[in-house]
Amino acid sequence: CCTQCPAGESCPARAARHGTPWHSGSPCHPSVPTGTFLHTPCSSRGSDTVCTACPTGTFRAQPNTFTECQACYECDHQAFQRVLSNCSATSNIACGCKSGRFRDCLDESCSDFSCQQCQPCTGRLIQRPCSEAQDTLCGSCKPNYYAEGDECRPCHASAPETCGKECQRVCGSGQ
Amino acid sequence: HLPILQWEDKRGLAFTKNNLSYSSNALVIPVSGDYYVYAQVTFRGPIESYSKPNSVTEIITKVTDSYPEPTQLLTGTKTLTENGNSWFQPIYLGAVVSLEVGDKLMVNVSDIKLVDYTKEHKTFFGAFLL
Amino acid sequence: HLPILQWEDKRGLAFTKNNLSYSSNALVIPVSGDYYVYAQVTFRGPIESYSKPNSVTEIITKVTDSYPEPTQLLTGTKTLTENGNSWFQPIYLGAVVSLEVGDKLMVNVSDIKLVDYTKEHKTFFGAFLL
Amino acid sequence: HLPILQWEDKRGLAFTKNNLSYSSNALVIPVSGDYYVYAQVTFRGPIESYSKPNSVTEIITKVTDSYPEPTQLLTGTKTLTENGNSWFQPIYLGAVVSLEVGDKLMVNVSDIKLVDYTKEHKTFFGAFLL
Repeated sequence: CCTQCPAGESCPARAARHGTPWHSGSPCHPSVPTGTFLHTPCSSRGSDTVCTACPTGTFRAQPNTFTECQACYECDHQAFQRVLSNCSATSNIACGCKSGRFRDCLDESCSDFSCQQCQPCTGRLIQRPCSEAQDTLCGSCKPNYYAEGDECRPCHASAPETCGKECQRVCGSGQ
Repeated sequence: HLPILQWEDKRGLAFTKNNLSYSSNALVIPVSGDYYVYAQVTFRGPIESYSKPNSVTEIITKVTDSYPEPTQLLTGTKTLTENGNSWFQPIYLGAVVSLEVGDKLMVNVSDIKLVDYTKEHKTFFGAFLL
Repeated sequence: HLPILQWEDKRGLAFTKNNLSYSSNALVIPVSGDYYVYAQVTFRGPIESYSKPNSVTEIITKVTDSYPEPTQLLTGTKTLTENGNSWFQPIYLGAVVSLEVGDKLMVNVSDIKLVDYTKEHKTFFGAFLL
Repeated sequence: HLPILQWEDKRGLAFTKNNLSYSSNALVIPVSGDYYVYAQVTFRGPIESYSKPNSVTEIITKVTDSYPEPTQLLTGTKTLTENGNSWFQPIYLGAVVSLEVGDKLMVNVSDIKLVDYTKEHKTFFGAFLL
């Protein structure tokens, strides 16, 4: 633990608290808790470690001995990203994709990703809806839709002269 | 002129020291001499409601009080061949330039909306006296 | 985490001096201060039984004994548009960072199999104290 | 050998000092030591009566009187995917190398006709003693 020093202030290292000698002889470990950075390390002469809360826009997710906090990332709003959870003093921002888009990772770590548009599955059944992590999985043609090439077309839009075998099979010979 | 990038100069990895200061989008030179000046800009796309540009450009410029026009010190221009889906293009520049006290260094880009500003380790700018 | 590159530190053009040492894939910082850190990785393909990736990434990271997570210092990410035949993509990174004695510097890459390690002048890594 | 670029060493942004001199297309090292050597070449096309190359290459080489063969210090090679219309491709290289007094540094390129020499801030070459 450490003595809190408000951001922006310079807090001189103070003698150990409660007047009791600071574990005389034992080395001091100037680590500071999550969400803070090391303002002044403790000293073996008994002064306390002084830590300062991470200023807005920075964080420290672990206990540390750093003299500054890490700058928060930002979500790429112009590239269709949205904030999943804001940056706090103890955790970086988390970004996802705006609705109708899914995360297309650039590599395994997925620290960089683009937000691609979900497939609409026009005329098809949706086998698995689009989610943050993956695209829609389209199934077979919906009822009253027939397959033509890699498209699914509505029966009502077909004309007798163009209604091929598959169209007639699905939409009935009356088309 | 091309738009000028703004920079974080205190938080995270950013710092200024030895009187090299940052003000109104520029690094201000505290003492005359030869400096190694560098900058990387990561461009990325596509972005909302925007057609893909043919190229991206990064320019490190110098502005001197005694001269009305900025001087282009270093330029990186890259044509883009990515076809529609998402793309990333970093441009790094660095060289030694002779600067006078009070000179201001800035980074201009062809299009500010294409700059990936989301992570400090992808787009950065700095200088040091030799 | 992304794979870490290993480096030759004695033969050919490689050298370490002024107590900057290389051990277990990292440059170890001997004295606190500001360092210009740089690295170039040349990626290349296609390679056997391997589909072409969409992009390649190089990251210079810092590891500190007292902190469990590496800090990303510099990152270069480039999408690839080469279509199937042989391709080369160099990524150069360099900047000034503040380091403490004992800090370790490493280079991570998106895919180690795509790194052209055949020539020392195509893929290299270094740092010097300002 | 690949063609060697020629450089302007006096006018505009160009300068040599601290006895680092430029003669017959090379920077001549005045005192032994470690130097940060860097160069950027901007390649561009298409150019008249010329089919587009598959790639462009920039190499910083060292020539030593005592050794007949040039040594390749730094190399940047990039395949081109631009399809016919106008393209730009900058390649930046920079690293620390150990040099001896009298060593000569040059920049070789895969094809001199593709080099954009029109602006000093797009193609440049330099070195400084650490």
